[in-house]
Amino acid sequence: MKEVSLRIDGLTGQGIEFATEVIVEGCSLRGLNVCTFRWFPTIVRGGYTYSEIRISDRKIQARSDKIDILTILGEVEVMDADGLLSENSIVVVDEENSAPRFNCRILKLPLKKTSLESKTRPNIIAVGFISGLLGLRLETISKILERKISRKDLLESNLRGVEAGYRIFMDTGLESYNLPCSDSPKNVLQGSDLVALAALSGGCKFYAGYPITPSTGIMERLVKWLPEVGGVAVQVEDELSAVNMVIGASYAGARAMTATSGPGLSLMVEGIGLSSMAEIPIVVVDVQRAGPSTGLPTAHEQGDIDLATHPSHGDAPRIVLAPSTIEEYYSMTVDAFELADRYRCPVILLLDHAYVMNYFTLEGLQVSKVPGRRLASGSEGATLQVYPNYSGSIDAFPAPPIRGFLVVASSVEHDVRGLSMQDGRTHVEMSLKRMEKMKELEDQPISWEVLGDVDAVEAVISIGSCRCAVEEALYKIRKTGRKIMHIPLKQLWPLPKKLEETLKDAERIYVVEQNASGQLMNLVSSKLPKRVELKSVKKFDGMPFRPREIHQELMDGGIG
Amino acid sequence: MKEVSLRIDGLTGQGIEFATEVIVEGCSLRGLNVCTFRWFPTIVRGGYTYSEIRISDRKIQARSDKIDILTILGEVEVMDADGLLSENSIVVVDEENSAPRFNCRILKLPLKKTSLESKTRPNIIAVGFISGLLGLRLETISKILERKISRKDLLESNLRGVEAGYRIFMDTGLESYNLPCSDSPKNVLQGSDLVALAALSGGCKFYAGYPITPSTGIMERLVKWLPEVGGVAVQVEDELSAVNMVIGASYAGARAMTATSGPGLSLMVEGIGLSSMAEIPIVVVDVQRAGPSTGLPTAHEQGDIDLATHPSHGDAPRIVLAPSTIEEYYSMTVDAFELADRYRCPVILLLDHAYVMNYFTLEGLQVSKVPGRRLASGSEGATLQVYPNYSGSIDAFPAPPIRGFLVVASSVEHDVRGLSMQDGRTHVEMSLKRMEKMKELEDQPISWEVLGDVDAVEAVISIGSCRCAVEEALYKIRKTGRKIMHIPLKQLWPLPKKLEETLKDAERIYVVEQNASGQLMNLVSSKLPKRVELKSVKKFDGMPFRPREIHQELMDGGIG
Amino acid sequence: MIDIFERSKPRWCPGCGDFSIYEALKKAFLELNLRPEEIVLVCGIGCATFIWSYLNTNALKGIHGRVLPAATGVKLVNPRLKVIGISGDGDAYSIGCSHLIHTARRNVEITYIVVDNGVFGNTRGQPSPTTPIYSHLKNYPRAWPEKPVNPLLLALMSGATFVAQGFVGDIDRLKEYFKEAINHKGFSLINVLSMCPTFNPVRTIRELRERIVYVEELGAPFENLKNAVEMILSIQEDGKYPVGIIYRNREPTYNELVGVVKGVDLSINHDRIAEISERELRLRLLQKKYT
Amino acid sequence: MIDIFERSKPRWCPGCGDFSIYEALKKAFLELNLRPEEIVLVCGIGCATFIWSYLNTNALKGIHGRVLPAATGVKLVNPRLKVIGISGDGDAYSIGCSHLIHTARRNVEITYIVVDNGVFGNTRGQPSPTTPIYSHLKNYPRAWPEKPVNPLLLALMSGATFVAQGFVGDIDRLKEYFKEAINHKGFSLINVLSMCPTFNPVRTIRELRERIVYVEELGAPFENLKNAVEMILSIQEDGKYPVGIIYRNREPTYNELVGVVKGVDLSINHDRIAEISERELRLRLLQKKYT
Ligand SMILES: Cc1ncc(C[n+]2csc(CCOP(=O)(O)OP(=O)(O)O)c2C)c(N)n1
Ligand SMILES: Cc1ncc(C[n+]2csc(CCOP(=O)(O)OP(=O)(O)O)c2C)c(N)n1
Ligand code: SF4
Ligand code: SF4
Ligand SMILES: [Mg+2]
Ligand SMILES: [Mg+2]
Repeated sequence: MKEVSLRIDGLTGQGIEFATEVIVEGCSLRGLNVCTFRWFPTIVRGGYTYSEIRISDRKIQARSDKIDILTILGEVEVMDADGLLSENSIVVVDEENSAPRFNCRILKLPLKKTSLESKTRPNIIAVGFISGLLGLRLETISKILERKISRKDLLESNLRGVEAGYRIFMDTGLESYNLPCSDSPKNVLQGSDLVALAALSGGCKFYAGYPITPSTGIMERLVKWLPEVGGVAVQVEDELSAVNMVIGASYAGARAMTATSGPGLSLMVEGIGLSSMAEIPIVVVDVQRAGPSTGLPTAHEQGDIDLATHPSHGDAPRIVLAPSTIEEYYSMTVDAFELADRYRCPVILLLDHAYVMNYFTLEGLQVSKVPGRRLASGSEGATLQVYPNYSGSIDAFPAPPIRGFLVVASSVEHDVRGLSMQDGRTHVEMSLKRMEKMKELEDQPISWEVLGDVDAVEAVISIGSCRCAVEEALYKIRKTGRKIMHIPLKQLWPLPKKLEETLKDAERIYVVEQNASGQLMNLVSSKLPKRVELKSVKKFDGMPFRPREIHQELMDGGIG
Repeated sequence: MKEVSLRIDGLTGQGIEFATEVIVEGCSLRGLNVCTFRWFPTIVRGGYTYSEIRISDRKIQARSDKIDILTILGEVEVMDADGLLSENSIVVVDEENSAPRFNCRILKLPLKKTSLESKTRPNIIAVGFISGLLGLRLETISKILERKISRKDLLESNLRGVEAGYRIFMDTGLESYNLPCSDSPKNVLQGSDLVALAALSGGCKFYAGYPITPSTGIMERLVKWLPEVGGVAVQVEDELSAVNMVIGASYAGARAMTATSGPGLSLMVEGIGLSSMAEIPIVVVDVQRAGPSTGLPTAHEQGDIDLATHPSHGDAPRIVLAPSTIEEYYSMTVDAFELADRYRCPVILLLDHAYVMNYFTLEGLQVSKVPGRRLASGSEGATLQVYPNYSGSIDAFPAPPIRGFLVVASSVEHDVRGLSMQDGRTHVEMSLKRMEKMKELEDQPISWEVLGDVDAVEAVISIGSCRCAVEEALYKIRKTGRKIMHIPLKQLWPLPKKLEETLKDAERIYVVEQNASGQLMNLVSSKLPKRVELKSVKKFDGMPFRPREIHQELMDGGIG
Repeated sequence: MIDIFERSKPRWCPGCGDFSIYEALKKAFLELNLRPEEIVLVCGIGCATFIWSYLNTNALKGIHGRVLPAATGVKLVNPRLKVIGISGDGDAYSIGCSHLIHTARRNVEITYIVVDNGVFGNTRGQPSPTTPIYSHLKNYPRAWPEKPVNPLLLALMSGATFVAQGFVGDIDRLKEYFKEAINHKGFSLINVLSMCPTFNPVRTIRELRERIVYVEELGAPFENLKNAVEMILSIQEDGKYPVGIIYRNREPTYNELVGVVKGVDLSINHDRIAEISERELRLRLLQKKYT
Repeated sequence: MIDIFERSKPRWCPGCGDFSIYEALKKAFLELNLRPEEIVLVCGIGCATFIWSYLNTNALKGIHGRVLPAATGVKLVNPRLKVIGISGDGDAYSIGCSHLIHTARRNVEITYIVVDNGVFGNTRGQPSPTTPIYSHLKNYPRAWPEKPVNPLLLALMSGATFVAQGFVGDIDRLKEYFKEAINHKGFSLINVLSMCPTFNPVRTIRELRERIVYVEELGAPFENLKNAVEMILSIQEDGKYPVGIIYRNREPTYNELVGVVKGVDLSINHDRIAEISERELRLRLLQKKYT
């Protein structure tokens, strides 16, 4: 595998996001795979931020274990670089700023000065320099700028800046990285693109939401795209409104969804219970961020497992899914709409900040062609029920108006017609009926996978985006002959029966997750063999795992 | 044990609650123990309702396994009476109503006619009749009415009615039950009295809440009582407001509480996370009712275990307590305030509808004299921290104004001074610091009890009000020589380590709870020995367990 | 004639104002020649909202205070449905207050009927946002310390395009307001002065009757906001209640504003989606324009 | 002079209106001779609310939209504290809208400063409830379909006893409004017209300057609700913004109404509790009166 990793550090407002985009596009146009990670604060200008770009000839969806090129734009204290720089790394810093004391090649370059000369900003000069170092052609970068920037004067100064940066690179006499570029461009996108596209594919026609980082991108896309397929997306006053509006829309016949993050999920809890009780399918996307409460709103964490799997008072059946690759951000979002309609219940998609907000190369996406929601018609009136028993397939959905049939959906206990019933017997029957639906998924979970050595006595259980870092770590370990299986757990509720079966002979299990209290561990622990060595592998500093961090935990002798 | 059980069935609006109160008081004044259960619908008038009164010479806090006297006031179909009536039971029905087909002594009495004659309502005639049957003195009942009814004409007609009812009893020639009456009255009250009184004892000075059955009684009492101790209780616009107001009040120095039921708890989830993150102690009372969603709002269920134990996004430490006797409704509510202050976190009290809204005899209450909250003063300014590490005791609480010290409490990640910090390292440190607090309670749980045979290989785990029904069932079983231990689990979060230790040699465990999905079972199952026979004993028809229902489940051979 | 709109016999307390609303609404449906299938009642929680059990129409019985978001979802998806929201004063003005303001300014075509009995009836007698300050209610052991809300003015200030107040003592007029509101293109609030004889001793039908002022006689309905506001303020200054359609205006509805005049297209067009997917996947980044 | 109210250097975007509010508030505190310890800033979420990090006072940094309930809790318990609520327009009028209405009618003695920049700044540029209809904002890919809220009128209609509008282009007057509001016995709303140069191209300081009308010159502050409402409506009809203290009145505060004028007694009196316990335990049932 050939790869280069670069990072740009600085302050918010210095255009690091823009620089990232240009480089990512440049690499993509030249047929390279990328995967990025951005650390940023809540303040819009002047806070410490960095952007990491990993470039490779192979598919990559985890962070890199090294930094080859570190560009420091602002006067900042570089964080999260321990052990990532080697003597071969190049550190670029503006000649006017103080140079960091790293044990590697430090280049003090006239970024600011050059930017003033070309009437642009230092980030553009850096883009030119880095492009040269990466071996991207200047014309590729120029083409990108031309398509990205519409204001003429701005474009010109940017072009000048990039060229100047490129020239600085030439002047250093450094050699370009020898990356296997090609002329067949690759697709690159953010997780939010995939979730929004998958919503369209899954037949979603209605979106209501309230902005919250890191979910807002999904709303922004759907506000634009849904009208193109005859649907609609609205921004509403709060999350209480969002979830209830989505329920109203689904009742009226549309597949419907909302997206939020932890604080919003907390507010949606009552509505999720309504969806469960009234058996009105909805999809709730929760892009997790670091909590509790407001926490670190722009950081990565997997701390909503607890709430998402227990999201209501009372016995409220729900499905909770956590895709583990960028491809699954598409496929499992489509699944979510199918499952919601099949089981007439809320489906919560638990997503990761890092995957939703960063860039990934995507190839060979299988575009789904699910048929969407089938509506019940008047001719079915005689046999139609608002609350039928689960039939093993997706029933036609009763949305008003239906000739000769009234659709009565209700938050209070009801009979199969939806009519209010206050006796204990009906409550027992209907409670069992609602819960019964979950059994099928327990037996036949969605997207179940066991990676690696299925007969190993060592196993890793991971969640969400941890999967790819785990797989990179395991790749190395397996090469040494050690056998480990890996279950990226993607259906969190109901828990797949297969989990217990698959692990029944395991002797050592690592549970990999990104939160402080071990929520995944708590969730699965009753399904694990009793006398197993258990190790909780956790990271909760707001950043995704790097493969080597997991590697180290798996290599540590001490377990327990 | 001498006991009589009676029940009055009819429609809401027929004064069955009033009749219950009079009989309960009558019994109490005559030194008897009582325990009641009321089934009622959401509609205020005209819905089927019944009231059950169990009277005994011993302490009782569970429902009876029989009905000795059944009075039917309205034209209703009697529910939930299967197998409770015997040939010795007496069924009283108005002569104008159709008589039920029960295999017992049916008395058709002129309740309505007599009530018209005495210008009162049939419920009063019934009270007179029942009092006679119970052997309560007419003068006792009259005294009660005199103190309860202030309007003169109303009082007179009531007195006439009761007397007429008593006379009907005399005319039947039936013998009174021979109950061991005395002249030393007993205290009788509802769970909500105890929770409200305990709040005062626990030093609560602030209450904010939004009405919701079955929690409203707690608010009503505190609106009246808190001002008497210099505190205040307010009714606010919704539960979001309630929980945040309570947080504000606690920040300003007052021990503070709110009470709600499932739907309200769902809405408080975000605020509970704030309390956890900002380390501002609050007490949240959740009086459970049957869900999900609106469900059966006036019925008993224990379905909020899931949500209460996972009540926020992110890693938000919290304490969840579930008292199991009426006495513990007092003592553990006091505990809740102590624990909230000690660990600076939210404490959720999970209560039962049946205990909060019904009447119970209470004797020998140990009145708590906890010192209340100790406020930090300016002289401590130098060593004071808003977010100190947990010291093993209740620290002085920093409430503004403190001379020379600013109290900064925050929902975003912060350092020990409360100042905003966005780096991963601080987040890791502070997350660990917050979670660390829970360890002590894991090791030394509040109100831990193991009842019965501690070395038995059979065990029952129960929650809340199930305890008393379980104990009655076990009383019989133990007499046969079978050994069973019983753990009424009262600290649900953090789960006591003792649970696992105590049960490590158990071979058969029954988990007794009142919900459909087995939430308590899910919560504890990872702590149970692996190769144990597990039986989930559930009831979720909106009514509390009767001892015989549990007895039957424990006697059933088939388990698993 | 069989009453096609009666699902089951209503069961409120004797003398409850809810009966009149039930009657007026049934009559309005009949006179407008509506069919049960084309009506959706969106109900919150509270005594008044029990109407969903008694009226034979489609119903979405939701949770406390969230009538308007749910109703908005229904209307956006299928505007051919007549969407009628039903709340009590607690449901609408206490827990649901924010949604009233936001739904009004969106001008979603919903007929919002709020049964204002000045009390939380269903939870047995606590003060509501329309309970007068200093009132003593049955289950609140002290004098109520809050000034009441002003629903009509709040709705007007938020941009509601139809604001009326009804009175349960006058079913015929009430029915007319309902009809007008159902026919109105835009958001309509009808606050119905009602009473809860079981729990609200403060408000009786007699007292209400004495204090109402019919606004037709004062030139209402107005199209001019200022006139409407002034009238309401004047009548309220005298301790009276305006009754009638106070304000009415035609402005773009939310369905019009967000481009779903005929509702959402419920069929799925895979080619169209493939096009978007193609476009966005390939050109996602290049598309983003900076200016 | 050392600036006792500066905790750390403010870090908003260059040109952000929040700086002016920070300056005005600091000056108001200084001129009122307040000490940091006696002030509690209760903050929601959003750029404007970051002020808690920069101002050296007590602070309760809560969650999005819940400033007023939290502030009410603080004030009821300890009225000697000066309680200042800080929200953005999203925090106050979108998610927090209901609390504004209910807190206003309770007349809780809180100084509520809403920084109205017409956009959700902190989430990077979505429309807020004060964004004009049909606006095109940076991160909302279509024209905004909602009429804006009317914060001043909403507060007035809800019973607020002090309503003002400030403008970040005029720090001196802003400071005066803050001072008056802090000294006001009752609930005060100061909506501050501000701007977010980073995300809201629709509203610039130049445009604001052209459209403001100082209400002092029109006889404000009023004590009469009708006058205040009429004036606001007239100015708004002309597409202008009223600036100044519009309405002011002395009515009982919530602390007065619920009987905690001096706040809550934080000491615990076991004898008193024992008395209540004795009374309620023994006589609970007998006490209940039926009439
Ligand atoms: C989240 C939540 N909080 C509280 C309740 C309890 N509750 C049910 S109805 C109601 C208010 C009833 O008053 P109103 O809306 O005026 O209706 P009415 O019964 O007077 O017709 C309340 C507080 C609830 N169901 N859900
Ligand atoms: C429950 C919840 N929903 C959404 C958010 C995300 N959020 C943070 S600030 C904000 C709005 C910011 O706008 P405004 O209040 O106008 O403040 P500004 O940033 O413009 O000063 C939102 C939606 C959140 N923190 N919590
Ligand atoms: S309690 Fe009041 S509002 Fe409810 S049904 Fe009875 S009278 Fe009507
Ligand atoms: S984003 Fe806007 S509101 Fe936020 S700091 Fe920058 S200019 Fe101010
Ligand atoms: Mg009401
Ligand atoms: Mg704003």
